[in-house]
Amino acid sequence: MSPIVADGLGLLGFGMGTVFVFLILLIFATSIMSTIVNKYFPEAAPVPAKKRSQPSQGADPQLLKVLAAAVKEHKARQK
Amino acid sequence: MSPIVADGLGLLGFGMGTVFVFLILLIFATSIMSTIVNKYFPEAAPVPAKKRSQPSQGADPQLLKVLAAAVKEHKARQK
Amino acid sequence: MSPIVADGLGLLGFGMGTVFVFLILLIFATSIMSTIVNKYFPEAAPVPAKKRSQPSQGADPQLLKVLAAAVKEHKARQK
Amino acid sequence: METLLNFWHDSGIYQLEPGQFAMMIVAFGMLYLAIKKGFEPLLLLPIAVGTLMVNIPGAGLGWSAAEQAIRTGGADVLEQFRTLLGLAANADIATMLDAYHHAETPIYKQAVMLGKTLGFENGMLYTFYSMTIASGVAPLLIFMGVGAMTDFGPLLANPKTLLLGAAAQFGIFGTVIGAVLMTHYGITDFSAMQAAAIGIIGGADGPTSIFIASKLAPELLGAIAVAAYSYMALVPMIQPPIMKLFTTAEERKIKMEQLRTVSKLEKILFPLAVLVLVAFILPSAAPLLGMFCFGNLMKESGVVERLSDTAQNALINVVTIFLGLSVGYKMSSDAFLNWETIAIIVLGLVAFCVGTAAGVLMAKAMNLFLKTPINPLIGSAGVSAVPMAARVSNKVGLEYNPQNFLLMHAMGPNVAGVIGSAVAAGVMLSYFG
Amino acid sequence: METLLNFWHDSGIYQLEPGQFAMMIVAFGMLYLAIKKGFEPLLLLPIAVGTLMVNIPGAGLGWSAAEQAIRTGGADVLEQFRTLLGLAANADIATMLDAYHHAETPIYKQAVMLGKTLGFENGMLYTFYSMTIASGVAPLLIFMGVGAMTDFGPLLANPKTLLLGAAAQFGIFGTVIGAVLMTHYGITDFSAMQAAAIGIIGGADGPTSIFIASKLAPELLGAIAVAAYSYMALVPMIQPPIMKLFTTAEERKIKMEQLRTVSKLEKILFPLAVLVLVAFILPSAAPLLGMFCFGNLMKESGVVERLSDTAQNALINVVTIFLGLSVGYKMSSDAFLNWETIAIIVLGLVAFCVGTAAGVLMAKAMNLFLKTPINPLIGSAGVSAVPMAARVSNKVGLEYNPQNFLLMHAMGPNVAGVIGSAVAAGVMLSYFG
Amino acid sequence: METLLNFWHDSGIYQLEPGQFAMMIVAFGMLYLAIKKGFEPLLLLPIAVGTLMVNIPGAGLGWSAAEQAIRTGGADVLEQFRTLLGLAANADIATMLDAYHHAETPIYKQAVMLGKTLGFENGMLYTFYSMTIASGVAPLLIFMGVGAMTDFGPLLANPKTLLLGAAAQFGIFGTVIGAVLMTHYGITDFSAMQAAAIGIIGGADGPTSIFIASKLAPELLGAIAVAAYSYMALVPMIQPPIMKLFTTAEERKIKMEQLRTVSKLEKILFPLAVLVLVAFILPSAAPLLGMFCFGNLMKESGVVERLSDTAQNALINVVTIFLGLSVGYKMSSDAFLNWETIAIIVLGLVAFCVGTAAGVLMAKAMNLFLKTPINPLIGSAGVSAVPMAARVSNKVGLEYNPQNFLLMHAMGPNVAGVIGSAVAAGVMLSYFG
Ligand code: NA
Ligand code: NA
Ligand code: NA
Repeated sequence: MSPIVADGLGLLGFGMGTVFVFLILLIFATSIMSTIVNKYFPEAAPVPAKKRSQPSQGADPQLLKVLAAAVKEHKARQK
Repeated sequence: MSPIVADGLGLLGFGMGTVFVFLILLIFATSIMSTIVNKYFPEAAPVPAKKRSQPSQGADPQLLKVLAAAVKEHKARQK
Repeated sequence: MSPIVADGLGLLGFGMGTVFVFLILLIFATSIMSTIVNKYFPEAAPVPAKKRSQPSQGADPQLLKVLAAAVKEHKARQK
Repeated sequence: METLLNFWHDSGIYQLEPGQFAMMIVAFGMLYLAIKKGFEPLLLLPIAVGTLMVNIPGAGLGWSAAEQAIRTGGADVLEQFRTLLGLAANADIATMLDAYHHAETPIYKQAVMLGKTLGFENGMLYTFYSMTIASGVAPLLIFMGVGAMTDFGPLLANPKTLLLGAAAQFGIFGTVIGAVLMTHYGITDFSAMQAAAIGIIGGADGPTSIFIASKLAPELLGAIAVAAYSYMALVPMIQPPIMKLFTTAEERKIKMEQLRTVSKLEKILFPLAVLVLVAFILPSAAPLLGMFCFGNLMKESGVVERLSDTAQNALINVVTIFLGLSVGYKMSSDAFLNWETIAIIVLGLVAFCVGTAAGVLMAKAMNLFLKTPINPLIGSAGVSAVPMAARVSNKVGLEYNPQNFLLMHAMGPNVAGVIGSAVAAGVMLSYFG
Repeated sequence: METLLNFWHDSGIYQLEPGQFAMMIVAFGMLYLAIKKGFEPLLLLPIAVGTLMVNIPGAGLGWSAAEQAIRTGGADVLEQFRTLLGLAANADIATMLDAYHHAETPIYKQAVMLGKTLGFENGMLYTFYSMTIASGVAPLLIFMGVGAMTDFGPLLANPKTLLLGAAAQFGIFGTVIGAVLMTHYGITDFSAMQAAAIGIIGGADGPTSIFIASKLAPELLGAIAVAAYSYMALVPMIQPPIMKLFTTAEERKIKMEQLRTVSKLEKILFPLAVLVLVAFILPSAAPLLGMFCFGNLMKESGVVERLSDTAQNALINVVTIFLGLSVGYKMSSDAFLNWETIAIIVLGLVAFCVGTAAGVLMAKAMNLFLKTPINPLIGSAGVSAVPMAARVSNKVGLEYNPQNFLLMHAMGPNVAGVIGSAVAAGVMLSYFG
Repeated sequence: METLLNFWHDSGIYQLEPGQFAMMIVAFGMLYLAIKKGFEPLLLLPIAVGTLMVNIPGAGLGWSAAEQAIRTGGADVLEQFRTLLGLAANADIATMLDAYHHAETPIYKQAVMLGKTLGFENGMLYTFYSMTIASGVAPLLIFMGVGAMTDFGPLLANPKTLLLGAAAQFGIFGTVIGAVLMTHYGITDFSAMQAAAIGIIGGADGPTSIFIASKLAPELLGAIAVAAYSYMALVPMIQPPIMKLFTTAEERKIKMEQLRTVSKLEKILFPLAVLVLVAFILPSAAPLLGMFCFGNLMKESGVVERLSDTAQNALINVVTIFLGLSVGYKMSSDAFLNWETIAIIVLGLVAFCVGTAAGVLMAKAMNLFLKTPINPLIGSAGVSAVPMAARVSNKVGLEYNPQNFLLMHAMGPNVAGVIGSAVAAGVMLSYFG
């Protein structure tokens, strides 16, 4: 077997081996993580994070200003 | 007094001294500048500059409609 | 004639010469290109491309995208 | 009259070499594919323009300061380069250029520095290439942006699809074997590092291909990048026949149940889990996967939206412009117009086919063990090419069962393929490092 | 079998040192604070990921080309480094690394260059650190962006609140004294420059802290940056007790009259006035305050809105991403896990407390001379931490008088604090320059 | 007491030189023009702030590491520089600085490197200048952005207006003759390269002027950039009298028929046609026109909108900020406050006038041959200064015929002028290259 073929087979073995080992470990890690999260932190954690992007009720005047500016810029760009 | 303590005291003296001298001079400079501006250039200068960012007079009903629709859709998408 | 004046005249000659040669060739190239395009590819190519930037009646999707981005950014900044 | 003659000698037509002309045709072909056919235009268009630019005769946009000095310098300049390159005093310019291009790294770097010290300048594309690709920065930043655009939700809902992303990497290593055998039988003359760089095309991941090629085989970077992006664009044509070949109509109709919702916290923890695994198992994959996870964490954490936004837009766009032009630097005629390029194109196609088949077969193999079977059509998405490959899975699935929407299910192996090929890239860096 | 062993030796688990593991825990702690507690996430999240990355065993993301060469180079490479570093021919790698890390600047720079010439490469985080922090560019660009976001209107309406911003800088210099005394009594071993760099934490200004630390004590940069941003996030918890300690309930109820409107021209002239004062009095503050004033002038002039917009968004975001990752480069275990870090954290807390108290007391002192008294609660805003500190003033004020809105009044000392700590930074550069 | 004295010696007032003070006045003048008069504020405002910064006494923002070392280094440092610069052992600092500033390129570059190796640092503005202007990158990126904003539709509808863009370049070369004659008659002492760099002001194209000045006459870059942008802003005042002088009222009333619509494909092919012509005829114009065509192709192809958007916005804005500040680096008093600057300003005005006249006269000459005559008022737009010059044509046209809208017709020569002056720039680089 010429050395380059040996290199190729080595890469194949180590490569696919590592890829599978890595991703199988990741399956385990992910599954364990998900189990723990869903058992001990069920939807509690995400709530405060979500709040940030919730649309505020009512018309926000500052929001309208931003929108107006956006429309202006958009039209300017379209010209 | 060890040299490092001397350095510390030197920094304290020069530091707070310079900070106060600088900011006191800035108070004077600012006050004089404001007095001159308000006496000799009262609101004349800012007007043309302001115009750029002033929202144009008259509510464009179509624009507002577009905006309202946009906001509505945006909020719908966020859900 | 001093060497610098010679340089100046050389630049003038070569410069204006090249500029005119280049732009005249560009006139020919452009004219030929336009003739061919309008004869063999008349408006066939541009249609799908144009659609992207044409302001469609009613709700403009690009506008909505800009608006959505603006709203998102505005909220991010408000935090 | 003499000056007029000089001017004519300076002009492009006089200096044009046939190879440069051919490369211009290649560039126009790429432009046609990018603009008219929509082949990955974000990369192919800048690459094509870079190719045009680097082949402009006499403009020297791709010359380093050293090449500039050797080509245009006076006798004393040439003297210094001959000494540095260890050449005889009567070596001509062609010999010097050859010696410079094939010099060992220390000599090569000293030559570039000597050129700059003597007042010559790096050409524009050489500068861009050094800053973006040679430094490795551009592919990493693109990976960060891609991370900030990736949703691991479908993968987290069904983590066993990670296996499909693993299997599809067989395309990479199978191609390496192919390249190695071609050399073994004397068809080409690839080194092991070149074979590895070619194989990574099968990862269906542009930035990873460029990153690995720049480290292992920069001389092939142009062909590898063009092949990688072209095949990524061709996924909708390459994959369906193979998917059908290896599946029965019955299998293609397998209906998959809806994915569970994934909580925010899981999405935050996932990139961290990947990063920790990288740290413990494959440190050489740390740059690529580290930046990828960083981008994803910025997105999922929800607390740095302005950074995540910038990573997905302004920054990735800027980097893409420079990356594309810089690839053009490697598209000179002598680097591109040879049999290696043909071999790379053939091998790249093989890589895609093998990867697709491996993904599909892996799904079928998994079905032997699983209670709820998975539709093997989503296996092909494991090659990555996000989200094109997942859409292909969905489309082929709909052909056989109009009620079966596979898109979300295919997104799992699809993003798993990104991780998988980054891991494969890490293995290669570790193997040759 | 041998190669399998090699692979295991290359893996992260085999190479993991306890310090690296501990730093990973630190990184996860920062992530928790950033994501869950909202502690300055724009910086702490990238810093945490940078910390994770730099502590990946064997990945070398924080190694310069020289360190890469010394750690992985062959005998001839090591030979060259031993000569450059002036070591005996039998010096081992640990000795060489130690000599390299503690080499004088010229030798250090020549070592990095030698590494690159020999074909080794700087690690990703080392590259980012060199480009953004060591060059000083990133903190300056952030200062420009902050300038473009700052409204000096409240300060211009009531310029005497500049004095509050001056007084709060006592936190900086008081902490320097603290650090110096700790060394004097043998508790720590800080040099004068290190003491100065630690003191600047009291300026409550992240980019200024990083800028000064990179010039005066780069070895402490990680701890200083983390302390500075953490305490800035803790302002709402640190300040109120101190504000209450030094004020009477009566004082906290002092109502302040509405601020006059400030004309556009005043706002345009103010950054220019600051710049001229810097030029005449403290040139060493020119980079920081120059870029700050430039940003503010872009905003207020109203004629370059697209530049001002970019400075506030795309540019500052890009720089923040790189700055955060780059700080991570200084978060290696040997730089962070020692008593100095504990001392820095304690001193940083002292700095914030002293600065807060000094601002409040200054306000009370001013009331002895002023006809219209000011509410001493706005004095605490002088530490900067814009706009958090001003909001704290407002909140505490509302507790005692629900009709008294101090926010706008506190914005004056708040932005004055930014100028004040930049001036203090200039003094330090001038003192040690 | 002694330290207090040191502090006073460090202050700006003590070190202020009259020239620096004068340059500050110049900077304030530019700010007035930019903010109050709206003179090209996107460039003039950053240039003005850069000018202020570089003239801050003792701050050294414009010093290279070498200058920093020579001005502030110890005896051993000076010794090394004296050796490198070939000076006697007793040469004083002024002599050393003079020798350094006028050193040949190799020595100059080695000096900067020596300064860095010894631990000194480049000043902020020197760093910015090196990265953006000396490298040539910034003007090229601005050209790319301008390309992405340019619509060649009007030009394609009426390609013969390219001739107007050609004729207007007479302003460039006529000015070169003017500069050369001034030297011939002993009024100034410009070299041929300096004369060429000054002439390019007549191209009415800021980035081209900066690009050429940085290559041919960096010592004049400050004055040339300021003159170029100032006159571009003055186009509405400079051009109308000249336009009226060379046309009859009858000619000004010539009505032009509406332009045909131009297809998308023509717009896509045009930048490629320009690029191919550049490649074949004038390779030295490849960087400028290549990036320009690249930008335009990104826009017109319609398939890379996100890249085109970034090129027109985030990227060009970032580059503009740095470009402006960097020009400031060349605005030191000894480079700006001399008769050459006056001569440049006078010659720049001449250039604009000659270019305008040449464009108008060319239009009249073309009318001798054309069946459908063109309104000679659009000839003045050939100087470029897009879109200002086209608007001036339109405005003057409306004065004489309120129904005749020339704007679109003038946009043809207007963008032709951009190509024309880039070609002229290429000729100069080729002539002196
Ligand atoms: Na892949
Ligand atoms: Na402060
Ligand atoms: Na022009």
